[in-house]
Amino acid sequence: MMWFLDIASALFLGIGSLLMLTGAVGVLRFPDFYTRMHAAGVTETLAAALILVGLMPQAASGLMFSKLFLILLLILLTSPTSGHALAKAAIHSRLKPQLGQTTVEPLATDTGVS
Amino acid sequence: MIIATVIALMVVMLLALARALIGPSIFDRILAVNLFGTKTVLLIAVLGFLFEQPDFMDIALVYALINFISVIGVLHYFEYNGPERNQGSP
Amino acid sequence: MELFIDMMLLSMLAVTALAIAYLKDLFAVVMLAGIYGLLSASLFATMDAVDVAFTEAAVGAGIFPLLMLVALSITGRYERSRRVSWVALALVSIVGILLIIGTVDMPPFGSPDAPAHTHVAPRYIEQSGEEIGIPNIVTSVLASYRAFDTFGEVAVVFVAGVSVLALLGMAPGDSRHGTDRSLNSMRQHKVLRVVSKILIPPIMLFALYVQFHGEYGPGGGFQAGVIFAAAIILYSILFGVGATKKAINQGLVRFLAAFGLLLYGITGVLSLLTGENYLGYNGFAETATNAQHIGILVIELGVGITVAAIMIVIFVTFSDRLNIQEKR
Amino acid sequence: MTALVGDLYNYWISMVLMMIGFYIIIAQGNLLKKIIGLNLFQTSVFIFYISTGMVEGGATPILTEGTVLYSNPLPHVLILTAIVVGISTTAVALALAIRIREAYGTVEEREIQEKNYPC
Repeated sequence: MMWFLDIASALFLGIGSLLMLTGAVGVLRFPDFYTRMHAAGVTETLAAALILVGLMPQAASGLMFSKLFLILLLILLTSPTSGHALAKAAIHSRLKPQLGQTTVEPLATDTGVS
Repeated sequence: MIIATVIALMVVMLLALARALIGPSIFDRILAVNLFGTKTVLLIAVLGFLFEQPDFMDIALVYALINFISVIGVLHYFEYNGPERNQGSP
Repeated sequence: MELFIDMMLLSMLAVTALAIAYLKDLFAVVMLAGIYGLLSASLFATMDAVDVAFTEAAVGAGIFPLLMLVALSITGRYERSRRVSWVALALVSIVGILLIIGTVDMPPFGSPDAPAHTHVAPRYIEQSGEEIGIPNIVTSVLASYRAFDTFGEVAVVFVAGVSVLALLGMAPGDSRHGTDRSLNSMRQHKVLRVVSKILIPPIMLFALYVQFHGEYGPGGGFQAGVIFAAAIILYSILFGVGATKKAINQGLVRFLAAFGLLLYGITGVLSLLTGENYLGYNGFAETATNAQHIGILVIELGVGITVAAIMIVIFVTFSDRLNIQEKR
Repeated sequence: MTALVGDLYNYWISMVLMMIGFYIIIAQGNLLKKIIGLNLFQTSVFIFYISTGMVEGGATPILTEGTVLYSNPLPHVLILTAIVVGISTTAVALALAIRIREAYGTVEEREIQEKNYPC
């Protein structure tokens, strides 16, 4: 039974890390705010949840496990909410999405420091 | 595997920091701060397992709460100033 | 591994600080200051200072950016264009190089036989388990060995709150009729309001856990006070300062700020009456450890009440000022 | 050389942070920016203190069975209170900046000095 938990834990941690990395690369490379929002919003909550679930089997005590579970609940609750509020605020302040481009710019980060 | 996760978290934090530094719009920065905050929560939780310190879970919990409050606060005061004052940068 | 994480976090801190110095958009600067707070808090955690990390997370990443944002909304968002001051840069470089040369004589980072670890600290580590009887050494030093010192710190926090009230409390005009624009701006965010309503009670509960668990794990009055205030600040962001004032009587909050400090001071006087030193708790119960428990519990409660009340007072005063500003 | 870097990196970065804060305080005109600079300076001192209190392989200063080596709790106590005192004094500084803005209409140091009227 223990080996099964170990493998499951490693699997969850690995998939979580991979998802998180893809999301972060998307946040850095995508051309405008809304696509970046998409990259972050899609991966963030799932990746965080996967990593926390991956940590759970390794918890030494019940207290540690329940605290991890609380963090998980909190992230499941707050992360989508703040993402939603952020996108809504961006639309309300009339931030324009970048439209009409079929190709992604090679390096959208070259806009320099504002 | 935990060490690999720590390294992945570090890389993600670097990428989020880069996005916070280059902007360009203020919302990109808020997004980056939010991302950074979540990753810090995870980093502290994972470090708690790496160093075998159960007390780190409390800190991670506080981070998760405070991160939410500060993102809400930033959004609030940003909208407070009204869209007309926030268009572009000088 | 530990060193690698340490160095990565420190490098990110340096980059963030440089960006803070460089950027002119103060909103972005405050956001970077939030990242700076998170980073320094994780750094404290990796250096085994869990209590400090706790405080820095709540203060550096939570309260400080919020206060800065209120102030920014009043004073304006952008800096004027400025030139690089070469004289200042030269001065700073010279001082920095001298300081870095000075660090070469420092004992290596983490060495167990550094002079800092040889004098007072071993006594606390070895004896506090028997003398005070609580596991968290930081709490026993804070609230028992050096309680008088902490009394001074709490008094400073109180005086700072009173100064803010003296500077901004006497509002020109009546703030009750101020246009509470915060209400309008947040009314659209239905999801946010619902989720925050769910979250506020658990945050307060967690603050109480931190308050009373401070003897056994990281936590204590300072951290709990800040977290409790953060919950109320969240409420006032979402539902407006007016609603906050209606829910929590500001006179009561001001009274509690003084009451916490008074509780601390009176505990000291009571310990004088039992024949001990000021803030020496040993006379409060039959066994020394029981007495210490009682003393520390009361002291921490006083600290928590004062810190929470002062943070709320500061935030509400600032927000009031902002509403008056809007009305003009 | 690498040993030296590993041994003293914490101290060096805290000095660098301190100098960045110092530069913001003396060279930049916006009062709010100065307050942020002051905070950077403050945090660098915190990092310096906690670095000196760190013990390699030591545990967090919470007594547990079977642990002998703990980090130095004394810097933790000093910095813990200093952080909360720091935020309170920052609030006083911000309140002063707000009053200056109300009296002079600006928080830029140069513009305040140009106006130069008693208030």
